[in-house]
Amino acid sequence: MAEIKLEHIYKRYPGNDADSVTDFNLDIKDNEFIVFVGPSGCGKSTTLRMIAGLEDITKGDLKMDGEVMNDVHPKDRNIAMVFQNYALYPQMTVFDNMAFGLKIRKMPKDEIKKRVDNAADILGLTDYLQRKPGALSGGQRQRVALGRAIVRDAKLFLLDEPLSNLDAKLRVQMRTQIAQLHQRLKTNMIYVTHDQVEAMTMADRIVIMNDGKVQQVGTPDDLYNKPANKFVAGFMGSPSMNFFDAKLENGRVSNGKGLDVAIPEGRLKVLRDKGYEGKKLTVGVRPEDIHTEQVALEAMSDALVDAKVEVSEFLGTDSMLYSRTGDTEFVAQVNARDYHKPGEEVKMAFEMSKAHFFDDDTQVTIE
Amino acid sequence: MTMGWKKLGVSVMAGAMALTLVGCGNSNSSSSSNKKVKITILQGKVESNKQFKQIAARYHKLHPNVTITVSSIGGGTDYDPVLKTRISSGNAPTIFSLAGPADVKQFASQEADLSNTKAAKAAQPGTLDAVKSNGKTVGLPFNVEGYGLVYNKKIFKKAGVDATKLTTMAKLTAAVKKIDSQKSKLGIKGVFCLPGKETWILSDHLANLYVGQEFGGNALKMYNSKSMKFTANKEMKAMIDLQKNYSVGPVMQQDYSSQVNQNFSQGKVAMIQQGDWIYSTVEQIDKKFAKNDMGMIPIPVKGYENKLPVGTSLYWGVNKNKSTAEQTAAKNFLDWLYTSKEGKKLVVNKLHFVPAYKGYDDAKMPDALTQVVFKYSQAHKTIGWAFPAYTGTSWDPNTFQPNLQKYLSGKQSWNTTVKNSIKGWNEQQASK
Amino acid sequence: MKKTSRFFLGILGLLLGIIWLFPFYMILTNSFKTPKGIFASVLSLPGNGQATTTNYNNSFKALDFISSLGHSLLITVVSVLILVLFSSMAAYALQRNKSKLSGALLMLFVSAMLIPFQTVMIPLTANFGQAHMLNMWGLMFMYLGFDASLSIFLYQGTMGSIPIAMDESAELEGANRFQIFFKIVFPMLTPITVTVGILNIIAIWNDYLLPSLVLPQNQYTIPLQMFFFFGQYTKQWHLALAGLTLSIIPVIIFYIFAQRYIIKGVTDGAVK
Amino acid sequence: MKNRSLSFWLFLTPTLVALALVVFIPAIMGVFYSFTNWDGLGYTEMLGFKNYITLFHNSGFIAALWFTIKFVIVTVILLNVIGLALALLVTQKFKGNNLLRTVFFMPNLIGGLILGFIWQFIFTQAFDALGKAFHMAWLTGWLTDAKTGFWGLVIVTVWQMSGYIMIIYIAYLQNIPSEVIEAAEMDGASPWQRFVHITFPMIAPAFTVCMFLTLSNGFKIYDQNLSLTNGGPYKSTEMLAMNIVNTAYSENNFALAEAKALIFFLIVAAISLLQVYYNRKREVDL
Repeated sequence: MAEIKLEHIYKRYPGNDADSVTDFNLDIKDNEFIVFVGPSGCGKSTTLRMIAGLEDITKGDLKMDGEVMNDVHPKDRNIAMVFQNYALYPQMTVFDNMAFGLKIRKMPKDEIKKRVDNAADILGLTDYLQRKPGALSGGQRQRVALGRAIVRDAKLFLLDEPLSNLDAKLRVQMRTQIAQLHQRLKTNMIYVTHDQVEAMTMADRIVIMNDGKVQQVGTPDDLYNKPANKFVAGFMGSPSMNFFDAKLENGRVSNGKGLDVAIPEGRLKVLRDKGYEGKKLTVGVRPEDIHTEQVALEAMSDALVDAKVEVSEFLGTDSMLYSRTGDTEFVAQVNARDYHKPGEEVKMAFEMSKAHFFDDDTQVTIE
Repeated sequence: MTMGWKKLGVSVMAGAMALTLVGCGNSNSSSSSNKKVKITILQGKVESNKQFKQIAARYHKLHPNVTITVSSIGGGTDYDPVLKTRISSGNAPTIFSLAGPADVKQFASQEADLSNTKAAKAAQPGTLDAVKSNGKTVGLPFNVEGYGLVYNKKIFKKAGVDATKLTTMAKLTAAVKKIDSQKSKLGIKGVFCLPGKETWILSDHLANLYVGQEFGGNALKMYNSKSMKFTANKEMKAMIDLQKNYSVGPVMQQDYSSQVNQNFSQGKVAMIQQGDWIYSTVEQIDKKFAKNDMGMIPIPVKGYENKLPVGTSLYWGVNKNKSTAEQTAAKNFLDWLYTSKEGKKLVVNKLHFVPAYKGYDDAKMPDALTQVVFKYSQAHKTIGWAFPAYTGTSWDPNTFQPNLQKYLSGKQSWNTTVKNSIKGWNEQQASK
Repeated sequence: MKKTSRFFLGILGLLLGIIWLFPFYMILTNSFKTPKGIFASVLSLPGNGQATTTNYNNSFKALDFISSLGHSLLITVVSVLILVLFSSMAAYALQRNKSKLSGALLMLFVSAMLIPFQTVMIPLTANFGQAHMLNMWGLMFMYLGFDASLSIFLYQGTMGSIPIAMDESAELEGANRFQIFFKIVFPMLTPITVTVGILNIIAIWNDYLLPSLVLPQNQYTIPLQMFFFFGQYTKQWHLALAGLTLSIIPVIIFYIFAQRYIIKGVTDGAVK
Repeated sequence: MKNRSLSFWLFLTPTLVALALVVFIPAIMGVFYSFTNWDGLGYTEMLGFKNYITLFHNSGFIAALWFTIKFVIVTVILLNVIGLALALLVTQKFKGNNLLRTVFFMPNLIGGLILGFIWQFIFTQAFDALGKAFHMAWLTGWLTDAKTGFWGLVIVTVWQMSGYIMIIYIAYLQNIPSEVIEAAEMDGASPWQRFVHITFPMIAPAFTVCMFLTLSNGFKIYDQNLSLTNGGPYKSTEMLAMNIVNTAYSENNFALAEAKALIFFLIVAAISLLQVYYNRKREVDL
């Protein structure tokens, strides 16, 4: 329905001497579900609020369908927003909450009713229309907030951590519901969250931010498998990637304290070509790429590590082994059948063909 | 300069009013072209306001062209601020009241010359002394009032004391002791009730007898004096001590209402130092007692035996900044009130005023206390009121009254009290 | 809470309540006594042939009660409506705009509260008199000037608890500033509005000095009429106490009615 | 809301205009008059700082200032302690708590002047009667000296205003989420600890407001002073506002009164604003 472009957007609050958002660039295609993810304070909400028009853009252009929107009043941007704490109007009924924006726009009464009823139907709120927000459960309030956005028929939906106040089960439910909603409405959505699982499961594309800067933009698959830097690699995935400070020597990486593994030929060549022989770098290994079953130990005999299990979590199909080698702690996600008790000394195989390597200074992925 | 500020204020305000409120202005109608005249009265005797309103209505009936609006602000200090704000805001009344020389000076720019009014010519000798300004008369007395020792005839009779014979301090003291010795028999709590809280009982009324002597009881003379000697202070002390020692206690807790309403009217004390104005209060509490059992005798002062302090507490002033028609109407009204046949009747029977004017010889005052005042006043057995000379000055509230109260509550010797009072007066007069 | 501690709290409250009510007991009982009865014993109940209800009759007439009640009501209601409206708007502007200017303006309002009334009364009445505004309309405007500061101060303190997301949400939905304020924010301020309303109603209902300077006699309020009972020498307590009782009744009724709004905040369910 | 926006000013204009016309312009005129010999109607000369020099030698003014400061210290403490205690009491759950709110607030329904008259009765009649009945000498002779006059004023003020302070505290107490208190209860905090560590810090803004109100009202009090003691005996209970009014109306020295008022204003403003500044800062820290 709309194409949105953010070109070199900067935000600096008056009185601050650093930018809160630096050089933000993004093209949003029609009907795309974009998720902004990153730790709190990384600038994702600020960017969202600039798109909404709630914050001034310090520098750069925001374009919608080719038109610069920087100075357009929020109400004229045709944007709907769902707030983290919902911002429901406590003195109005659910119906009035949803109808408010339409009444303001002087829409005919029967049209308002049609839209609200429709939205209530979609969200399963029909029975609650005459209640006030105080009499609703958390999930219901959340849906009212969504409903308020739906009735507006806006070009762009902004959702600012809409699920953060819900319990885990509800959150999963609502996640699907929002995804379905997106399918159904075919509207652009920008969704802000600090939860990488939400980002991975919902997004067409993820924008991952840190310290006011975009770290990487890409599909969930890109971000997981081809992280642009150590931050992205560490942020995406749960449990997160294990990092080891090590040195590349003689086709092996070692840190002299427990870790000493060989690198497959192809990966080694890249590293050598980039001149990392004999240098320090950071090795990243995802927990699911560490194995303990006999087959793997035999297959990857040149990448074995002696580890001591400190905590062991049984998760049904998998086990998480919180382990230590030398003075480095790491997590291994292994088959539940390979259960190990805390305190056990275990040999573990690192699947180095799936390892990630990062420059020690720039933290950028070496590839 | 003042005008500049005011204009600024007014113009800003006018704009703002238009913005925020629907103004409902009342324009000052000048009625010189028309025969109809509207005059306004702002007077300081709250308790008589109802009566003045009725009189104004009656006057309008007789003179349909003249409409009089009467309003009142009372309670001592409240009157002056209201009058001042009315004047400075251009809503000044046509007729206002003046409380003495200090007010005469304060409102000099408003006061019309009333020397040629019939009322001024009919005024009793001496009653206009306090309201002369550059030889002109600028005020007309409301009435005259008198004070002394108001006593309970029943108690005196029961105690075997003849009040009319108490003409000297010695006789009074003896009588007080006699009454005091029969307290329980008479059912009283004390001989006197001295209200130490009401500063004016001592500083204005009582002190008048001892301080006023020096100035012949003439307020204006005292107002213009450079110094004061307070030669009769020992006699004043004796009188205070007598009242205090035989008063229901604690004296510093007693005020007007405990003195009049609570103690005297209920027969709990034999006598109090008060004036004819208490009649209506007593009447409200006990009609029969007020009618039959109240009497008043002069406070015995050496050299002024059997003389009652009689004077005026309020005067009428006419605003000279109003149109001639209004001023004339105002003067005519006052003349009518005090010199016409009907007016005189109203003064005596409706207002219960002891007249300050000649021509009331055959009047019969309606109550026991005003009868006493009228009698002394007609017989010219009076002492003048000098205290209006200082009631409007800072010496009274800041020096004289606090010093007397300090003496009364035992915090200070009489000598110091006298010394401070004289010093304060002389300083004030010097800086005038 | 345990039953016993609840019981003791009740007892404590009862005792305090009695202390607090004692003066009212005096007003009420003495208003039914003759003048003689009042001074015979102020503490006792009306009796001994000194009980009467004529005070109410007389006071009602002397106060010109119906008309002065009308003036009191009109002045109080209109003034308070103006005050609540404009001061909540001003507080909103100041609270939602955190700038140096707002801080300075707030200080200005606050410092106005510190200026003693007596120092401005003469220039004030002079100015208004020249603008022909010494009447009840001028008085209402003056109340806005005198009492807005406290109201703004009170509003400002609680407005912070209304999430700014409320404003933003409404703004995105297309509401302008006035719609945001009147449809969203103001309704959420009800508890403090009731508080502000009550405080101002009481102050204005009982005010004596300012109306005495401003109102012409045909617009007199109850307290002004009542002061005819307080002459320089004679205080007509029997009438004053009856009049006082009559004049307190409307305010008590209002207060009891309004109280439940203070008790229950309506912000429940706004967020989370 | 941005301060350059039109709506910001539209929201503020009505009150700003009223404030300017009703308070500030007259106040500025008053300040100007304090340099003249204004008598309430007009003036004839400029006196420069003469009035200000006079007032510092004016023993009545200095005495009234000290009396007022003592009064303010005592009443600010008592009003806040009692007002908050009452608020805490009536926000507990027990029978009749709503009725009690009304009762505690009722003194505000009577104007200050009449209130003073009524309390005069109580101090002189009821106290006396009780004192004699129970042989407690300290209950007799109230309002006859500076000490009982002072405490009389304090009692009347506390009796009247603590209900007012109470409802402000209540308004803020209602805003505390009950979970927070419950959390503290779970943590094992005693009622007193809950109050000191949780409730009180959370109603800090109310404390700022109430401190300010009690301070500024304490300094400005006039009606009760007039009707209860009228400054007596021997001017020992004359407070600042009354001193200023008397200077103006009974001494007819309006210019000096305006000078006193300006000094008075500066003192009160300095103390009150410092208080607000300090408390607001503390609120942020919490």
